[in-house]
Amino acid sequence: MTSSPEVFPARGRRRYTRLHWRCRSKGAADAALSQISRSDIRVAKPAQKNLPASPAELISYYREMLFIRHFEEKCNLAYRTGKAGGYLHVYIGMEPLVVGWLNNIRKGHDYVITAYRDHGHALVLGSDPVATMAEIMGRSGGQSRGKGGSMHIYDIDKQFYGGWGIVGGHTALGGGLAMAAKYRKEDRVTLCYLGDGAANAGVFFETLNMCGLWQLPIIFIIENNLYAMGTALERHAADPQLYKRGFPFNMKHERVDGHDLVEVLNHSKRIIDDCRENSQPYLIEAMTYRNMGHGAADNDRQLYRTKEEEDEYMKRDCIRLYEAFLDSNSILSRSEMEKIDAEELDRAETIYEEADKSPFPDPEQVYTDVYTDMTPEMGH
Amino acid sequence: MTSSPEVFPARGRRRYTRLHWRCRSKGAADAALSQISRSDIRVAKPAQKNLPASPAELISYYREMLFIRHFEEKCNLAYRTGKAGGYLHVYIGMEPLVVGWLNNIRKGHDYVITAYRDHGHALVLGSDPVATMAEIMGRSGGQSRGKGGSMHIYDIDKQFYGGWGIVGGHTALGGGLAMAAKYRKEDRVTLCYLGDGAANAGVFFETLNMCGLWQLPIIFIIENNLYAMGTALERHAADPQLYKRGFPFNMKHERVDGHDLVEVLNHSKRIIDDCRENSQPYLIEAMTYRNMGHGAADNDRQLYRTKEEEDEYMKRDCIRLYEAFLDSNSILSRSEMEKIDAEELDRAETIYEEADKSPFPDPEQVYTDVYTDMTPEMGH
Amino acid sequence: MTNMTYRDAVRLAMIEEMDRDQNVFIMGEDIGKYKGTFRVTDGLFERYCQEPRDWLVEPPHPEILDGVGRRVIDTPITEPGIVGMATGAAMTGLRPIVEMMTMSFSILALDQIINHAAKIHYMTGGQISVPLVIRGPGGAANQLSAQHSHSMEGWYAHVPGLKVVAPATPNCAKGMLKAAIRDDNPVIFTENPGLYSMKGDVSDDVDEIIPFGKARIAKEGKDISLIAYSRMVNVSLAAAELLAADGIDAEVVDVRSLLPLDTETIYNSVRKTHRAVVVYEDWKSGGFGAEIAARIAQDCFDDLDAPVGRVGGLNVPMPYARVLELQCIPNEQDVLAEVRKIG
Amino acid sequence: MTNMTYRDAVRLAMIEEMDRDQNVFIMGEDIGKYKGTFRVTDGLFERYCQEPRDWLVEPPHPEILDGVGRRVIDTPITEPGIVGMATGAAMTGLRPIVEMMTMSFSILALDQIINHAAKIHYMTGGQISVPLVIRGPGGAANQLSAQHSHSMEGWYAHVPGLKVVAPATPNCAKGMLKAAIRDDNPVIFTENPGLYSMKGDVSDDVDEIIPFGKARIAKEGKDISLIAYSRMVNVSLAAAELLAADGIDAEVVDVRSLLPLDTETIYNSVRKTHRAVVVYEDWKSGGFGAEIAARIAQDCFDDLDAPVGRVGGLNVPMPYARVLELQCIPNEQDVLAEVRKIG
Ligand SMILES: Cc1ncc(C[n+]2csc(CCOP(=O)(O)OP(=O)(O)O)c2C)c(N)n1
Ligand SMILES: Cc1ncc(C[n+]2csc(CCOP(=O)(O)OP(=O)(O)O)c2C)c(N)n1
Ligand SMILES: [Mg+2]
Ligand SMILES: [Mg+2]
Repeated sequence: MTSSPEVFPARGRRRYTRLHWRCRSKGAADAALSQISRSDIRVAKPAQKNLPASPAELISYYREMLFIRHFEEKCNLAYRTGKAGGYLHVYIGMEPLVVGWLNNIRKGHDYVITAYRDHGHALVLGSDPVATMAEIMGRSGGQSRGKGGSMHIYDIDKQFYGGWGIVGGHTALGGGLAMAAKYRKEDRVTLCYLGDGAANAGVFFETLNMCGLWQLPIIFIIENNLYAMGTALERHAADPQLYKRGFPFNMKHERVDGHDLVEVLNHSKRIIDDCRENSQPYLIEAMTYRNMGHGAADNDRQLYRTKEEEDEYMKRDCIRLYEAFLDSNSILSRSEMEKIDAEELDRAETIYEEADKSPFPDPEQVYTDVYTDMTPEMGH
Repeated sequence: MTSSPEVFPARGRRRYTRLHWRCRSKGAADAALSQISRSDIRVAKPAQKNLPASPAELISYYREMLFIRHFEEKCNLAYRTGKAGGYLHVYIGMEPLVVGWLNNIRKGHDYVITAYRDHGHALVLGSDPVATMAEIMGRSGGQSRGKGGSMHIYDIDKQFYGGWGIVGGHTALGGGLAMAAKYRKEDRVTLCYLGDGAANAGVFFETLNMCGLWQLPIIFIIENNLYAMGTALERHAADPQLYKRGFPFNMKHERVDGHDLVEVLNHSKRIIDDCRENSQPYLIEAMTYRNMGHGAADNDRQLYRTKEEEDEYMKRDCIRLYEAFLDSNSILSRSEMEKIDAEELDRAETIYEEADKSPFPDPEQVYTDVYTDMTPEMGH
Repeated sequence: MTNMTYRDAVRLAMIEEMDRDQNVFIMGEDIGKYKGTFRVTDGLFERYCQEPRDWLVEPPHPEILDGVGRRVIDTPITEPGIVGMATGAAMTGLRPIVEMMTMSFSILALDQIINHAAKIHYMTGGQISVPLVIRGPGGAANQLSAQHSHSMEGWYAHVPGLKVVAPATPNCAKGMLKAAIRDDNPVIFTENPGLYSMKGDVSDDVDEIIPFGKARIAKEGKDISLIAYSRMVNVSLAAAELLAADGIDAEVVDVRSLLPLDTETIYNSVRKTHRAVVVYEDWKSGGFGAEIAARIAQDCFDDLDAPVGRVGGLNVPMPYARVLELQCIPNEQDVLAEVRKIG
Repeated sequence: MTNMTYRDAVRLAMIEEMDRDQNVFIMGEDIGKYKGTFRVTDGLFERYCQEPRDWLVEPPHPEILDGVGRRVIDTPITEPGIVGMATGAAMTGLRPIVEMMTMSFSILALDQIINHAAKIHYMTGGQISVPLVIRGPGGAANQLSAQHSHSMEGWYAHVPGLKVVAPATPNCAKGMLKAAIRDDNPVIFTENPGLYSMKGDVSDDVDEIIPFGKARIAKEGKDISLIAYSRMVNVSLAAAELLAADGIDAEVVDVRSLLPLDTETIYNSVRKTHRAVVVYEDWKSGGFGAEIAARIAQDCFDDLDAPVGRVGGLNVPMPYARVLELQCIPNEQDVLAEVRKIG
């Protein structure tokens, strides 16, 4: 809210500098590849004439970014006050990856699947936010009636397939969604999100191979936020340029900026269209940053990253970056932004309160939904 | 034995033509990479002055190739006559991959591990061939006293770590061997063989990532014999250029000729030396062909490959190719070759008979070797 | 009724269901032109993947598709990926059948089966169901050694959210596989390599299914209940014949459905005979036979005239040498010995 | 004796053994500078990876090594690969300890554990042994939902070639982990998230180990035997207190070693009390408690005055909502109810 274009001193400098010292050449191909993706050093552009969407849309995206942010701050509040338990992971700092990509798909038609950092996806896809918050609080009003929790949000009406806790495991399910679309000769695209840490998982590579082999209409989006829990990218990936992992599998692969919503809107549209029209699988590495800890219980970020690094990223927080864009393109004035911000904060608060009214599940609910057609033998 | 240089009509033509139509460019990197490895189109060379080893060594390698061939033909005989059971897979047609590589390592010092197609490895490493044949026959004289069988040959004195039945599973064990060498600061190199089908397995990629990350001294050799059981390479791999799979993992990667022993001797030496000196992991794709069925029980090869293809490959069988080399370099005459061939056949026959004299295991052996220090509770 | 092998009955069930429902398809390793290692899928590729040219993989590479069809899909050797993708497809309402080349390899896919497929209905609060069948041969064959001889059904029967069946006859195989394919939950369908060539009369009715959760009395008797599933039913029947020579009239209960388990039929048998021996091929210690035995021992406590006996596989990795292997797999003599032991 | 938490006892065992033997190292996810998610490895990185600069990863990239040491190795999130590599290293005589962030994730590595590590000694005819320890928290914590709450020890205890232990007290944790690290066979060492902060007196003797295969009488009694392991020992002790109020004097047997299993101590207790209830957190049906119950029921048939009772986890995937989750995890009231039920 308070940012102005001047607060982005990093403009004109490389953005993900930590990633660059590792671009050693291990062969001709490596050298060649290191040429082709420069999105990680792209600088913020001056005011532009070709907007990626209509002003009304661009404003609604702003609203959405703020809504997710405030919603998730409420999630963290719920955790701190004991209304949410278990593991809770917010998307704060990474919002362009859902607001940009998911506004370019056909919502309710295309398939979306992700891991446990899943609130933002549900919200942008139009799932009832009160239900989402209720699920996070373990209430009967949640989409899964409190059985899933924060890591397991699903909304099948919105074709949102969750919401998974095993690192990398859901990528195969994503491949299966794309296979189903191709089997039925439908023009659905599947968006499968995963973390940089998940991009090492064996089942992910097996899935890439089958998606490339069968040319399935799927886009894997690696949310490269530079950390897998407390392990930095360079300490878990042999080569931190994760987009290269698409190379051996007959699929297009790119590293893109996941921080600048305008960028995301542009490339996501191009990629989604190509994927849909040509049943062309993609591996996308989107560079981003999580502003908070790994999960709500991670209070010790300085064990694995410096305060300085965090501060630097915080200065370029994706929302402030987008505000600068809206401002310099005269789409929204600063005071209009403040108004929207206040409205979305209000909305998040109302949702929190509404969700909190939802009752806890009935005890006998423990036996339902194990099977579609029977209850398990009562075990106790 | 009967071959002469003229029976290699394919010389001067591309060798693995089936692989070439798939070299489509999916991006700049793809195009770049498709330039760098041409071993698959390398033609047989004219008589050469720089021999890859001394004439005496070259003759011993010839002997070894023939010995493995005859030995494995006896294995198949054992299977047909019911002296061997279960699954039995021979290396016939692929012998240069063991004779070439394993004669360039420090035998008994460097680690070797492979899957179930493992007789040749044991033989070249100097494991007692009678014991190997006895193991295949399930006798107490086998290395594992009949508990392992054809798929599970091990000889720890020779640092041969088997001998594994789960496709891809042993690649992680191989990574562990290399990790142990590095942990102990030893200069051992690990050779880990795997099939083209195994090169899709998730655990293999996980292992590549760790080996690249920690720069372990290991060479993965993909024995690309174009088939995983009844499934052709192009039907199981999104991109049949399997060496590309090393690219995202910070390791050198090459496609090489695994058919021409002279070639193999040359590049294996270079690669092993580099791996040892620089703790430099490698992913090698060695092009080869299995002359026989997948296993002794696979009698229906025409379900997945044509007779014509087989005939073409049979004409260029690796032993005949090597004979042509020995001949044209005047290392051995045709009649000397015939003599060696007869000797090795004799040797294989003697071994077969010796092994067949080994008794079956004692029944109580079923309980030993489950643990180092206890027997399992007798279950029945 | 038509007399046919277990193998043919399994195949027929798939054909009838694939004919009936376009959502049913099969994927696995070498199941297309190669017909499956145990030849169970022989003919399916030709039947479902010739005309129209309905490849799953469409151009740009039609020339590589030889053998990969839309409804009979050859896969790479990547069990976790295969099961995961089939599960994903099932989440959208398709009804995949995954053939495991052997159930031993399903160990690689356990995370997908147990931590994903089995829990999806619950975690989603009933929003998603997973009509998935995983089938293939489980147990020892002939000298396949330690890594290829697993009995997995006991582990699966431990997992809420799965259904687990292990039919012993061709007719049960057909009727229960059809039930499995029509089931909206993930089903583990265990065959046994030793059963494939066994023959039996099989119902011709394309609408007849054998519902889960109902055990079968394979042989009536009054003196002792032998409780078994899959190939061990045959071993128990053979043991019953030997026992008859001793004047002992054994009843053989074919459990056939492990989850849900028909304890009523089992208990009724035990209440009649007052003696029970549970027979299973899996490692004896911790196998599902322990669960069956524990339930009988607790719930039929007052009906039992002798302890519940158990015959299970030897608690060792499967050895290669035939002489050792044969010791590990329960046979009728082992059953006899246990019957004598419990007295 | 020093009073310390279970967490500290586990750590101390690792420190003593790593000090003693250069072949011992630990690998796992976030165990270095991040200290492990349950902080079990706190301080190990500093202790073993500072001087000399003995990185596993040496130049050309020393600058990336922050946090990766030669003896305390942070890994990618790839459980199959981690276990496989540790097994490979163990084959050469190193003694890796693998920390599973939770035992639920060991499901991904089952093929490496069961089909590789557990069978190597047998398949090689005794040529190779695998001195490997896999340790980490197993069972439910607090609202971790269905995919993160598995009890795996029952499955592992089914597998010949593995040893499986589940100590309940800090002292047992230390003594048995030391035994595990010195064992030449692959050992599954199950902790429980609910135990980490519990305190108890722990032996200071660096040479004292607690050998496997010996159960412990946690409380003597004469009326009924409660047989449990890991955290359920505490639940059973709490139940025993409640029972005492009813005038029932319960004996609590801490099994602590599932494989090998000390049936003698268990049977002796049952022969004394004539009644038994087995208590375990794992899903009731098919859990290892079934094996224990089946053995007691068979081998102590004539000693039993009542059927062997069982208290296990509810047969459902673990739900998130606390009110539901609490129903799933056995507590002292459940034990009481079962004791009353068997009568
Ligand atoms: C198989 C498995 N191993 C370990 C974990 C524990 N864990 C949960 S999230 C996480 C880090 C994942 O990092 P990344 O994939 O980069 O996603 P991010 O959290 O950064 O979004 C780990 C190790 C898990 N859930 N599943
Ligand atoms: C995990 C697993 N799945 C399936 C099998 C069955 N199987 C054994 S060998 C094989 C083919 C492997 O092909 P490849 O890796 O190319 O090796 P090759 O036989 O050609 O040497 C298959 C499918 C297995 N052993 N393990
Ligand atoms: Mg991350
Ligand atoms: Mg092959």
